[in-house]
Amino acid sequence: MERIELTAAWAKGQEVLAEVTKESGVRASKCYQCGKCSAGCPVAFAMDKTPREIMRLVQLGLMDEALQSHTIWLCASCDTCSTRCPREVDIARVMETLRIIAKRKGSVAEKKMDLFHDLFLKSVENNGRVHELGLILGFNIYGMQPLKDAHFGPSMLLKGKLSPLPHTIKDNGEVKKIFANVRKRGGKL
Amino acid sequence: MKRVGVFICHCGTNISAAVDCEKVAENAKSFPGVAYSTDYKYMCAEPGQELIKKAIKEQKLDRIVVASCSPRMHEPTFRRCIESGGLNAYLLEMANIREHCSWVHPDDKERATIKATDLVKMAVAKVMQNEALVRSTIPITKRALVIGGGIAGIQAALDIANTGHIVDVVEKEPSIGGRMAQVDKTFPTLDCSACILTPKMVDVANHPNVNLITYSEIEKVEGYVGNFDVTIRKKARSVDLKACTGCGTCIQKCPTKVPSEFEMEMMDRKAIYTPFPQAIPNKPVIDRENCRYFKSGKCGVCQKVCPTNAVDFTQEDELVTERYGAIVVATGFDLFDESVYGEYGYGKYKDVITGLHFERLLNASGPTMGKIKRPSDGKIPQNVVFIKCVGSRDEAKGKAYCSKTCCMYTAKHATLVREKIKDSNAYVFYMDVRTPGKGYDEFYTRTTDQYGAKYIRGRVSKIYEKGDKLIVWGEDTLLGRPVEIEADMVVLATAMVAKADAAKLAQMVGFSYDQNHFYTEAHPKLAPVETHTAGVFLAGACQGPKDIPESVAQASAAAVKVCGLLSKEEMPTEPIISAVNEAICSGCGMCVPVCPYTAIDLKVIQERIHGKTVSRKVANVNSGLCQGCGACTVACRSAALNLKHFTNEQILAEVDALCL
Amino acid sequence: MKYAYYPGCSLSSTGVEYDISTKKVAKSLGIELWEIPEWNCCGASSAHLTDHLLALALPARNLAIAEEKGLDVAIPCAACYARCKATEVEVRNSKEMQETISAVIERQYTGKSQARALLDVFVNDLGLESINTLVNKPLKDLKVVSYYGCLLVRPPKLGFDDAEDPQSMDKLIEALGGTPVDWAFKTECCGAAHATTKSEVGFPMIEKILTAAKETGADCIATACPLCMSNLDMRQTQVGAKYGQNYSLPVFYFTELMGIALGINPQELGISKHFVDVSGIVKKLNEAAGRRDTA
Amino acid sequence: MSITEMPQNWEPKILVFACNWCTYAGADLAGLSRLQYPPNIRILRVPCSGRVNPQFVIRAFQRGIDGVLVAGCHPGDCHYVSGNYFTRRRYLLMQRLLQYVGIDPERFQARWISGSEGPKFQQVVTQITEEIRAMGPNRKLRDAQ
Ligand SMILES: Cc1cc2nc3c(=O)[nH]c(=O)nc-3n(C[C@H](O)[C@H](O)[C@H](O)COP(=O)(O)OP(=O)(O)OC[C@H]3O[C@@H](n4cnc5c(N)ncnc54)[C@H](O)[C@@H]3O)c2cc1C
Ligand SMILES: Cc1cc2nc3c(=O)[nH]c(=O)nc-3n(C[C@H](O)[C@H](O)[C@H](O)COP(=O)(O)OP(=O)(O)OC[C@H]3O[C@@H](n4cnc5c(N)ncnc54)[C@H](O)[C@@H]3O)c2cc1C
Ligand code: SF4
Ligand code: SF4
Ligand code: SF4
Ligand code: SF4
Ligand code: SF4
Ligand code: SF4
Ligand code: SF4
Ligand code: SF4
Repeated sequence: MERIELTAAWAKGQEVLAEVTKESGVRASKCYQCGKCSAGCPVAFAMDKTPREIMRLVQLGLMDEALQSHTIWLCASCDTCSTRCPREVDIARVMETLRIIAKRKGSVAEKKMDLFHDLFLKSVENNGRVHELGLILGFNIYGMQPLKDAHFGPSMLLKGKLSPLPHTIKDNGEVKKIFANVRKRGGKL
Repeated sequence: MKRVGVFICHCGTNISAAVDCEKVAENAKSFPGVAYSTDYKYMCAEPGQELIKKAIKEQKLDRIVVASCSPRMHEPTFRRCIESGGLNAYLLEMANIREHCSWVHPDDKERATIKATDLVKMAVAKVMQNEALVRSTIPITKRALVIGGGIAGIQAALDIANTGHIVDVVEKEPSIGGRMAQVDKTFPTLDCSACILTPKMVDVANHPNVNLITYSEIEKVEGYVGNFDVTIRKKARSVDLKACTGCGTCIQKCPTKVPSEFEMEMMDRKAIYTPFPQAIPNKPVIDRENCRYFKSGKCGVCQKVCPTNAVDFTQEDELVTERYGAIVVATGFDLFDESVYGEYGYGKYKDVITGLHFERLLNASGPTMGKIKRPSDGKIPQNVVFIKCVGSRDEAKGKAYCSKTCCMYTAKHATLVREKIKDSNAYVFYMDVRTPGKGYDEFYTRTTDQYGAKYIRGRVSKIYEKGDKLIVWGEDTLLGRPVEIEADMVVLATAMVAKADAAKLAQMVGFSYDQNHFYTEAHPKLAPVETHTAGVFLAGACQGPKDIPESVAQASAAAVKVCGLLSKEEMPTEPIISAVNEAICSGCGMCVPVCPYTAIDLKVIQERIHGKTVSRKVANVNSGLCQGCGACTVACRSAALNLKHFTNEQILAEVDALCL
Repeated sequence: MKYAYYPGCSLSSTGVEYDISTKKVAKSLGIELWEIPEWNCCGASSAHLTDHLLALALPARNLAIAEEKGLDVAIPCAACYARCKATEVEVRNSKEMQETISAVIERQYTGKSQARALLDVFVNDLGLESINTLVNKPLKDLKVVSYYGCLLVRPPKLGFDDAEDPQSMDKLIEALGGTPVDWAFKTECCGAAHATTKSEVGFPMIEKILTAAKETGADCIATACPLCMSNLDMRQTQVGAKYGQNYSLPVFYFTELMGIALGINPQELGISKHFVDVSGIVKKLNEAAGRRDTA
Repeated sequence: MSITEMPQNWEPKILVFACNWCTYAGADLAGLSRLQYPPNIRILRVPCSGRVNPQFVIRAFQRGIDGVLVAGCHPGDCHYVSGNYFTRRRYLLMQRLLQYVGIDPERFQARWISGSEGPKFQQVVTQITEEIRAMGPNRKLRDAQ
């Protein structure tokens, strides 16, 4: 295994670490590496690093490794970890912040997931609400898996669960403005 | 006319190398009040002291300034010196011209001399206002009180009694013994707890100097060091201790069963009971809340069968007041209420238990006769999981501190699982293994090396039942992988916490406790058994999590402190204390909460004003409690409080002397 | 009793029956729901992964509209509820955030109007006793495991129920005459966040929950979230096929069970829209009711 | 008075109220360790920093002292449990009061120096001496007399 040169890594990670600390409001040093978060995380089985290991990377300032991990994308935001952490570390919030920063830096390990969220928000911005059929179709087309979940389509339409037309709110100006205002304040949407 | 004598010391060359001592002595002659001033090579040496004594006599000096080393070094010396020269010891002031002057300014003799002159000037100004103070004495009641009859209380009582002093031990429960009585074997040697505790319990019970007052609680504490007046409530036992022979017939015949607290409710006891077989006193008590006679007036079987007529339903609580010279508090600990861990299902899953439950399962006279069996179905567990730091080191749900004993007792439990159950597995989830102590780490190492317990570094996140198994989810943080164990039983090493009524007792006796309600020692390193309240000492786990060796050591230390106090007939009191000028005290009470020793209260005085008697409130300083910090003097807006020897006037005189 | 009502996007598509049953049940319980006009998507699973401010602003608009009306907001969807609650708390606790958010949404929101989970409203505002007195078709002999999902009672500081072993839905089932069955997976996450994007990750999570529910011997699952519903109901056969299981475990919204117990015709509640057949259960309940009627 | 009128060879005079248990002992230790510092301070021994009445400080400034330092045990280490806690609270009040009467509040300082912190004692008094020296002599109240 490659040896990490810690002093250099620490210096290099400072800027991003400061961002994470500021935006998440979580001081990584609080974590005492007990692993209770990972032990209860329902998605840990699929992760490349356990949530505790993400906290460790952040503690040591190894930010590139944290930002490039699949873990931060696989996290389901279920809050199990934050609920049980004995040191009151809001790990779910750290995951969230790391995702936001990864996106900002363009180092996204799970491109497809990221695509989905973009489409989702586009749908919200355009229609005020999410158009599920449009979203799923769009996602599957952009995501190069046109037939995924297609078998649900017909029965969903029949059951009145999917509407072929988007639900929109009459005057979507307000929602569009919210997006615009967030962008004005530096939000990268 | 006040006549001050000033004595400047050279300390060989320690002072004179940097300070022109003759010049300082010369300068001092011009200070107001100075009648005599001189310098000498070694003031503290025999001839130096003689010089002072002679000058007192010949120059008719009535107060003295010695300018030399730090008063922290020689103030007692010179106080004794002027006392033997015929002056009151408190008519001395010292100017520190060595540590605070010559040694720190070796290269600037001119300014060091100016500074030394200033310091002497300040001391002279102060000593002009000094008053003779007398050390008074208070008599000491030669009887000690120990509150709590666990191992710490027992040890303290024995040590005090062995020096010939009388000790009363007040124990809340029907028997002494405390938690140690519930523990089966003790680390690090694995000797049987009862085998080492029972003899001590018997010794303390039979000691001619010890009075055991069991099933009793402290009701009120008044007074202070040397003379505490303590009111004790002796709860109605419903059994006459003198008449009862402890034959146990009543217990056998009593029809009422109640879950036994001692057995962690895994076994029943009767309504008339002794908590455990080796209880001391080994005589029963009636639990009135559950006894049929007290609930419905019917039954009375125990009374009928008692051959000595010892059962007495009419007994009432009795209040007795006794005076003690010193108090040892040894009230021990409780266990953390782990039911806050919903994710561990404590209380929901029968086979998730605490370490203390496990001790009872190990014990030959416990609910399973010493066979480790599951509480749910009595099966012998093959896979036992231990979880450490439950409630400890957990700010979110428990306590931030480490409970100190659980790493060791969990190692003990894991060892015993492997020893007692063939082909069993003991898994221990831990965050750290903390085993500082003689033989402790070796014990832990044996647990893994010799007994093959499997230690997994990580905290458990969830336990749930699946069929008759308990599924335990953890992370092996050393591997970085989530792990799962199918367990038959889970033992939680729950935190040691302060007794529920710890704060109440501390307030009653009058000493302080920390945010976790453990009692606060006077100094964490150098006064670990004293409290801030003179005459009150601490022993055992009431001061913080502790194992048996530490509790015993602390108990013996507290006993020495008590004996030191009781070995004297009377106690000198320091005269540097606060005093109230009742004439100008407005009775506002601002000073009362400021005093860290609760030495001030308000009293009512009668006065005759214009021929009429009026009563009003004024502050009153308890000279036994005041330690002379002076905080109250600053709180008083009327300047009615003043600290003797450091009066407002004295300090202002020093300030003026320096500035003008 | 009057509340603003925020159905959220799912309730107009995959979760229509939740919307239908909520409205019917509220009506028969005498609770007035004022649907927030022109409500917008709260951004649920995506906004908070993209921008924190956006994640707060989207729900804030709906809350602000309710606040103008002086109403608390009843929210059926657990995911929407979690986002709205987070917004409410953050705005209420910080003057600065309150100003920022109000500027972004160009409406005033102070955090006064509270986000309330629909379950919380029914159980704690209306009360179990009141509900119980209105039951005329008790869920006799129906063994139900309550599935709260991961978001409804977390984080613990904000929740209306115990975060590890919540009880409100269980107690509600009991009040409806049913038999709540205790289990350990009440709050285990079903992976709804990954349903569309990475369903292979979601499958084992769903499998765990369905298996645990099946093992308790329960007749059905009750849920309070349209995302959980999709995962447990719509994907049940798919997951079963993958793990060689035939769960046949009907999943209900708790509002549907309430509706049935209150005597509303099950068909009117939209239960035919489920993927896993529920007719067996409806039949069983009808028979029990019939027995009682004839007895 | 302007700086140009500053008396020649002026040296600041600084009064230090030192608690008997910590700072006084710290100063003793500085001496024992022969740690040098400017000879401008004069130590006045009090049992506890909590004994220092704001009146004393005002009086010193009135009489022309250039700086005052109150020093005691670290918070939590007070020999008398809580005395320095009062000192802490009074410190801020005092600074405000001084400002009110026209004295640079920086002339008044409070510090925690334990019995084992000889070097800290040296460092603190050196620093304060230099700071006060930079401020020049305190004339305000003395002139007003
Ligand atoms: C599961 C477990 C296993 C352990 N195993 C070991 C071991 O193997 N080796 C080891 O060294 N240590 C062990 N310990 C630690 C050991 O139990 C303690 O160190 C020891 O009991 C402390 O003694 P104590 O006298 O201070 O307190 P306690 O044993 O708690 O005794 C306090 C006594 O004071 C009484 N009391 C309380 N309040 C009042 C009141 N207000 N008025 C009058 N009386 C009062 C109580 O009733 C009790 O009798 C273990 C602890 C636990 C929890
Ligand atoms: C690096 C270090 C840092 C530490 N820091 C801390 C800390 O921060 N806090 C803390 O609580 N503890 C600390 N300790 C521990 C602390 O030093 C010890 O607890 C303490 O010194 C023990 O005191 P003692 O009197 O038992 O032994 P010692 O300090 O060793 O004193 C024993 C004395 O006996 C004398 N002696 C030895 N043999 C004989 C003989 N045959 N005849 C006559 N005299 C003899 C020795 O010369 C010595 O003076 C530290 C220890 C170390 C090594
Ligand atoms: S539970 Fe908390 S303290 Fe433990 S490893 Fe996870 S983040 Fe760190
Ligand atoms: S919030 Fe994310 S990291 Fe935390 S337990 Fe849930 S899935 Fe795992
Ligand atoms: S009195 Fe102090 S300064 Fe003088 S000789 Fe003795 S030790 Fe030295
Ligand atoms: S009360 Fe009577 S019967 Fe009971 S133990 Fe005592 S002597 Fe025996
Ligand atoms: S009177 Fe009470 S204690 Fe006595 S035998 Fe009856 S129930 Fe037991
Ligand atoms: S002693 Fe060990 S088990 Fe107990 S709290 Fe401390 S570290 Fe945890
Ligand atoms: S001097 Fe200190 S101890 Fe004495 S009464 Fe005043 S505040 Fe209390
Ligand atoms: S001594 Fe001072 S503070 Fe205390 S009651 Fe009297 S006037 Fe008030």
